[in-house]
Amino acid sequence: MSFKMEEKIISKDDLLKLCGDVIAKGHTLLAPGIAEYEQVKDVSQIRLDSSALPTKTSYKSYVFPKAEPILYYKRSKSDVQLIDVDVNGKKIVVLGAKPCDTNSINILKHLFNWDYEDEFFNLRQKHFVIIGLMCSSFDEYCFCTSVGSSPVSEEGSDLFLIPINEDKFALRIITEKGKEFIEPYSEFLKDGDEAKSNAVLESIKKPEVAFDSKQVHEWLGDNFENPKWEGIGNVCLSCAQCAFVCPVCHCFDLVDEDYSYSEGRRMKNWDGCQFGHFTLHASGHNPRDIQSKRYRQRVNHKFRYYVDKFGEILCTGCGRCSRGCPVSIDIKEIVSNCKD
Amino acid sequence: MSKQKWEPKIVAFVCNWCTYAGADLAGTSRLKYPANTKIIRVMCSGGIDPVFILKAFERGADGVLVSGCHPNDCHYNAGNFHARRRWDLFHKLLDFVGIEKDRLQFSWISASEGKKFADVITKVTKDIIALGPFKTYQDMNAEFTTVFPEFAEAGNKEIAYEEEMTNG
Amino acid sequence: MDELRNYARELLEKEEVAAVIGYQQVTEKRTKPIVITDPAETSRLVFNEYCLNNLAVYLTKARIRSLMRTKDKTMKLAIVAKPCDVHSIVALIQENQIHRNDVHIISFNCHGVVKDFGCDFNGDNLAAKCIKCETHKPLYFDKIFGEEKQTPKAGDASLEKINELEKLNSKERFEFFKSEFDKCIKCYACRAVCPLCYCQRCITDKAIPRWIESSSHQRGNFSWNIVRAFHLSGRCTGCGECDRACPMDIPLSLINRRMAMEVKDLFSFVSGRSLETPTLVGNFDKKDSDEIFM
Amino acid sequence: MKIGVFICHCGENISRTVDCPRVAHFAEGLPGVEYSIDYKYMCSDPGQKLIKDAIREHKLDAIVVGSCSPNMHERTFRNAAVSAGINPFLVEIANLREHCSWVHDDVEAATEKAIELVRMAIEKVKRDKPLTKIRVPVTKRVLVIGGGIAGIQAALDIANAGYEVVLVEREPSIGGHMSQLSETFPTLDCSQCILTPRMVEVYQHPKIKLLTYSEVVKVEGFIGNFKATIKKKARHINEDLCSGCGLCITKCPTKKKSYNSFEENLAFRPAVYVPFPQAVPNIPVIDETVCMYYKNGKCGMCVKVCDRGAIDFEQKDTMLVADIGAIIVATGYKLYNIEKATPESKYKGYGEYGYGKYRDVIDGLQFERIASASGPTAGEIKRPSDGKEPKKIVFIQCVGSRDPSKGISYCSKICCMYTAKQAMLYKHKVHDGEAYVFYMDIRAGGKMYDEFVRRAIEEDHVKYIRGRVSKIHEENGKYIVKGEDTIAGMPVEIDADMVVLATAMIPQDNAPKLAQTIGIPYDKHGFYNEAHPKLRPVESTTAGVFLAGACQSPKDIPESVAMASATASKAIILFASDTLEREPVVAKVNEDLCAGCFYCKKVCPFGAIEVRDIKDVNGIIYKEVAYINQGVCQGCGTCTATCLSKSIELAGFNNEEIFAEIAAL
Amino acid sequence: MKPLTGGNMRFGYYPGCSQISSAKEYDLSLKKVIGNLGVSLDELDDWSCCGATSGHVTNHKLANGLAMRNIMLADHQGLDNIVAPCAACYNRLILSQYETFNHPEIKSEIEELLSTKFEKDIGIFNVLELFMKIGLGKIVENRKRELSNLNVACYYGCLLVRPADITKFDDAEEPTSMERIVEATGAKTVDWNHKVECCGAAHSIARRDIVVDLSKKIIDDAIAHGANVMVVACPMCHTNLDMRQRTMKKVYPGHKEFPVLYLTELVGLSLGMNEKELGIDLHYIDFKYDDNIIKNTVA
Repeated sequence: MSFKMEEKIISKDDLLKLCGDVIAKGHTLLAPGIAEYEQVKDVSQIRLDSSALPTKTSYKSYVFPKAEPILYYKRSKSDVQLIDVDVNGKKIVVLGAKPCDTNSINILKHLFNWDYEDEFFNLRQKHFVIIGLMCSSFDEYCFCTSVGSSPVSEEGSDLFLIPINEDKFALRIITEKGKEFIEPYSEFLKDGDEAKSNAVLESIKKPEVAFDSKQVHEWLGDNFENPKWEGIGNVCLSCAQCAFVCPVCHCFDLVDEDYSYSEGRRMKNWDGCQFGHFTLHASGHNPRDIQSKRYRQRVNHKFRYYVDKFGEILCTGCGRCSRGCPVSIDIKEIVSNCKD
Repeated sequence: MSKQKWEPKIVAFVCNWCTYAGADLAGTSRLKYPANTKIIRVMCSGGIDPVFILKAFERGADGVLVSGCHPNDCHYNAGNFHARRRWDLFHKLLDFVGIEKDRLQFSWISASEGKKFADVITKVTKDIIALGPFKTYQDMNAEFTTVFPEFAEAGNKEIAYEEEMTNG
Repeated sequence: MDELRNYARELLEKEEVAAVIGYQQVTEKRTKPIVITDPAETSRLVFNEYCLNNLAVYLTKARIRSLMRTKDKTMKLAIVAKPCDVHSIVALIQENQIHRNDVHIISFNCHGVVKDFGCDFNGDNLAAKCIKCETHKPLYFDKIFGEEKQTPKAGDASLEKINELEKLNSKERFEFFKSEFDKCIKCYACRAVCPLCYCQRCITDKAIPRWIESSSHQRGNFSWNIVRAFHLSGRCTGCGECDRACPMDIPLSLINRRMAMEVKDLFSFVSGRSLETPTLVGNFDKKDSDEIFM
Repeated sequence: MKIGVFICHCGENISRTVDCPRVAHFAEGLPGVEYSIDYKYMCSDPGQKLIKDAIREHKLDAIVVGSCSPNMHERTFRNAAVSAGINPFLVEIANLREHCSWVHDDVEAATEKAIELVRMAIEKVKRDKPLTKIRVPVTKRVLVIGGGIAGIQAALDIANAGYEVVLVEREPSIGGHMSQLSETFPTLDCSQCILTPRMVEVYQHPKIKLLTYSEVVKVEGFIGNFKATIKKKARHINEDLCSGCGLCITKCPTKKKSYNSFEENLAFRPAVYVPFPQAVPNIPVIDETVCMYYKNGKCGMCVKVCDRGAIDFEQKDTMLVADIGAIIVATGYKLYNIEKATPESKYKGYGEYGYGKYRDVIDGLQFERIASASGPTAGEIKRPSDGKEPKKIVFIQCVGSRDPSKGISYCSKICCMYTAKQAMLYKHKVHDGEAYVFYMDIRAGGKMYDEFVRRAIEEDHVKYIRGRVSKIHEENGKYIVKGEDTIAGMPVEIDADMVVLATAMIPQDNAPKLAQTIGIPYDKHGFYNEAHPKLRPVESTTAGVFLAGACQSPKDIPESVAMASATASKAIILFASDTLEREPVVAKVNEDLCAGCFYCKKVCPFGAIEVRDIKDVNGIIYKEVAYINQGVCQGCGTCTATCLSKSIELAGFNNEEIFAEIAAL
Repeated sequence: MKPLTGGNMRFGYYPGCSQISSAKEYDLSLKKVIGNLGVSLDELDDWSCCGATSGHVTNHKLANGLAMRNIMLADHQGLDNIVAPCAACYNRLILSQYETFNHPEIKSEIEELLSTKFEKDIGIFNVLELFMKIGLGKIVENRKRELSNLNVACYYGCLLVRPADITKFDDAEEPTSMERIVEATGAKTVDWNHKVECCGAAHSIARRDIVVDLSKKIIDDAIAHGANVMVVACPMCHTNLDMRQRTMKKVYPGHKEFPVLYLTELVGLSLGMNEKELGIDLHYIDFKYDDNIIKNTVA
């Protein structure tokens, strides 16, 4: 993409006015709340706090819902009639997306357009506008810097906010989509000073790099049978919390759900690779029968297979999975140990 | 679909030995009761799983009746005693999560109580009519309405279609 | 702490137990579970106000159970358990998930734990289960450590919430639970952490017939949460792990607690308190209430 | 799967309110339905032929019949299906008559409902699995519990047919209540004279194993294959050595320490005793609770006098286990305790009658003993308090029975007759005495019964007063009986010397416990329930367990004997073949998914669920799962609903089938 | 009837018309004794007639309405129970409440009449139950003297324990609870025949002749069984058995005066109170506890 970044300044009040307008137009406006990205009904809800830790979940579900129907069917005496689901994309604006979330849709895009173009995903993705916000804090679970990102990464954002002072933001227009979105509001924008905001970005303290993703990639290739894997699953309880809060985990299950004796629909539901029956075959055999194999799969998928296939790490380093794990399993710690 | 007068849909889970036979007796006695209730026969009230009730609500039932042999009269000695404990708990649970108590009713009807069967069905039907359609539960079909209204519409279209079929 | 470590090491060294399930420190205000088979590792064992997890859940996990079986015999598992976790172990014993002789309970005089990792231990941060706790000394144990200490006082917010909900009408309660359950993403963390959800195949994973809609839409979420609560009625020991595990902050233990209150009221039964009392499920009393039956 | 749907008009019974052709037409359009038709009488020969032909012609896999209740013709249609080559369990009945046409008036609504009922049946039959009947072997031995007249009769009938009987009696002797009676109505035969020969016959019969002073403590298994555990209580007398000479009894110094229960506590008995002189077996029992030896280790008089060395103070209770094919329960009755109620008593007592407070207010069985030639007064009518002959005696009927306010609503059935008999016996013995009977109604249905009551009134001049007694109190040695004569409309007061209360028959105290041991249902009073009040009156609902005598409801002697013979023939019918066939509606565990919590085992009313160990390659148990004994399971499905992991399915009513029915609503 | 929770010793008090007129001494002694045992009675505010007049035979709705009005007051005043010392009041209140809660049509009728909703089941206690709830141990503990020279005939009358299915308290035909209370005072009780016989209360005014005959029989039976005093727990009974003895003397020459006390008075005596305090001096038949035989107990 050859779009040239533009640096602007917007006051906090104007930004909120802009948001009010987005809501008034009937678009969906998402902003980080306490646990999740919440739908903003009133601009007073908005807290643009760059020092907040990531929300418990990402906004993944707005582009890849936790459960969605993909077709309807109706059985009659001798055949089955299929009825398409009519998806009309609706504009969704994410305000204040964390840099560890902004790139998630770009990562997911590969998967949903690899052999079959997922019209549901693509349509929603097309209508997504992401306004990123620089991140100024981290905790022991954050490791964005280890997976090639950073708290100040603009990647994936259409627009990017950098707090200059109490009531002013530098607003960077990153993509064409971003420009298109912000154009009607040009009255709010003043020209900005790139150097000044760069200084802000540089002053931010960033998490230390915990591992070298290239080395991890390599080690994983050689160590599928490494005894280190054994016992890793001892304490894991096989829930899918880690996958479901992950901004880029994308496994899904197709389920036929009957309404009645003759009608129903086919659902696409989230699935998680740590579930005991995730890869259970119809024969009764399960190639990943024990937890350590499942955890190995999780790490390999994120740091090796996805990289091999699409050239990107399937992880944004947000640390949500570790933060929320009921038994405190830390993926950073495990991946850091993926070395001899 | 032309809007007809709403008729409640009621399911009765009954045991084979007492209530089913009681319903038979109501028939042989030519007692009259509303036609809204359909019976599903199981062997014993002890064999009715609470999930059956949830399923029935999911499938559009507006009310459910569970009925078995009187205590001490169970064909299997104790099935209904286990059922009683189970239903007491389940009823309390549904009450707490906000499902009106009369949506799910219980009775003991013996093989000789044809009259009671007819009376109970009449009462349950009356109660359910008073409560109206179980929209609170059925409306949950219209999921995703918040972000993706299109699904709700599509879903409801299908449900309307189903009703048309049912109405012959 | 040393007492605990030495005791655990001896158990392992003398081959009295196959493994010790306990807690290890992660950060100053966070611990995590550890399963120890090597006596040397016992030095990592801790016990403090940050030992939130109910480790009883591990007693039924296949991977842990496989540690018990050697070539020629079955060995015990040792477990570090808070007095409230002992309730779960009692319930598991009553449900035949482990025999009393197969578990070596190392317990503590407990004065409460924090509600979440990272908090300071005081009345404001006391875990909900500790507020209403009546068992500061374990009811069953094979070894006990620790001094009896006073539990900080705190208000019972969950009871207040229950009372508040009871005052609402059916419709309002339904709306409350519908919106809470709507948040559910069916990650089943609540099931995974629950010591009493030990089924090899949960009914929600059964496809023929489909007991519970696996989709995480309102209806599927509603039936999952109802069935979960019902299956735990009269069994739940109130450890509150489900609340803690839920990434969506659904107040799951609210229903569990309300049902436990109901069970106590109707049947004077509290789960996991005695190995001798017959379980609520699976037994009946001819004098059980007939109130709801016409 | 090809399904055939057959809608019966039942003449006009169904078609009057259900549009049968429309139902059939609707069914035809449903997924999976190959063939659908309506017909006037589906159960008739041509109707059945229509079904059979359609099965063959359209190669149907399963059928749904919309007709009357399955209780009427399920078997008919299953047989028709079988003869056309379909498994009988792939037949479903939609109940369009009893549950639809007969109970609704509106044709439109009834037709709609019929359509839904048929649709539900179609969805169920799609999931039905072919099942085969289960065959189990039969042990040809009967356990008779209770050695009263019913038990004796049943045992003799079965033994005479050539099968073995184990007869278990709780008391030291068989004979039951009948052996306590003086004379029997309406013939006034001497009870013992007709009973004792039968008791001896039992004792001597080679096919009968008699276990007295014994109790059934455990019953496992199922029809044809029960296993009964019987506790033989220690008599402290070696039965093989005892010759029944009775010397120990006459020499026993502890004569007045315990009441004689056979004499209804009107006399004492020694510490070593036989209940009555004609007891069978004639072997005494030592009552540990009063025997001096057990008090202080001294005495031992009986040991000294017994020249056969039969006294064995060290004897312990023993347990016997027997394989049994059928069980006859004949545990009889007891009399309602009419004393003032205590907080624990199940029924309200009759404080106003003063039983237990006034010694001359007695119950029916006590009067039998007083009137009996072998009783404590040697047949002379004397009152217990002072031994004087009562000149005025009042009998009160329905004490406890037919009185819902005291807890018993039923009629005790025999009291009208025995009161008439007792009044008559009194008049025969005390010629100048006056006998009054307070009654509510006279229920004397039976051969020569009413004539008998008339005789008491007309020939023996017993004064019958219709009304209830409100109060009895003592004044100067007389019992003032205050009542009402409802025919005269006047209060009555009688100063009687003695009052006899015709108290209700109620079940034995431990009747519910025994019912739980065997696994049979009982009513709120504790009487055992028959399988069907009209058509299966001597069978319990548990296959292979039969009921004889007053344990089922109050009965007189001829009825008990008739019932006993009926149970005997039921047992003999069972033994006519070597194996048994039973319905395959049984539960089965999926062992892979079973979590082994054994809630199913706790709820199973039949003890059909066992623990099965699953072992690893080293032979070490790593999992315990439930296993259901198909022979024992009766198919209630309580386990399936209790099972948390849903690892149990009930064949014929499995969860998938029920879900399909719900979905078809 | 709801059991009281442990420790809750708060009782509502419905005096009824007799307590403030013909049976003042009953009211007086009840309050004294209960207070002495450390229990308080909260008198219903604005209480009215219980309906035990001819009302309940002529107009069912009126009778129920009157009784339920008082029960409504108890509910509104936050009381869980009512003590009704008069057996007739007790009977009316407990019966009306039973009918109201067991017959929906009566319930809606009465609710409409009183414009209220009845949800709470109020416990209705007579004085016997009150003592039982307080616990006989309390009497024994606080006993100042042992009335061991008294042979007491306990007279229940017709309404105190009837109808048994509704009062669910003691045996209707052979009650013994009053005996247990009396024995707690150290007095002896006699076993006699007429403890639940009719005293003729319903005819107290109109047919004094019947009353005199019936009451005479009761007193004679008590004397015949060795009683030297009778104890009652109902103002109606007391009127007939105490006051009517004056007429009795005229009709049955040779009738000897026989003292009849309220149960509360007897308990009061054992708690060390004197006749005047308890209002015994207001009786027609004099009773004076003979101090010469008083044995001081442990105190």
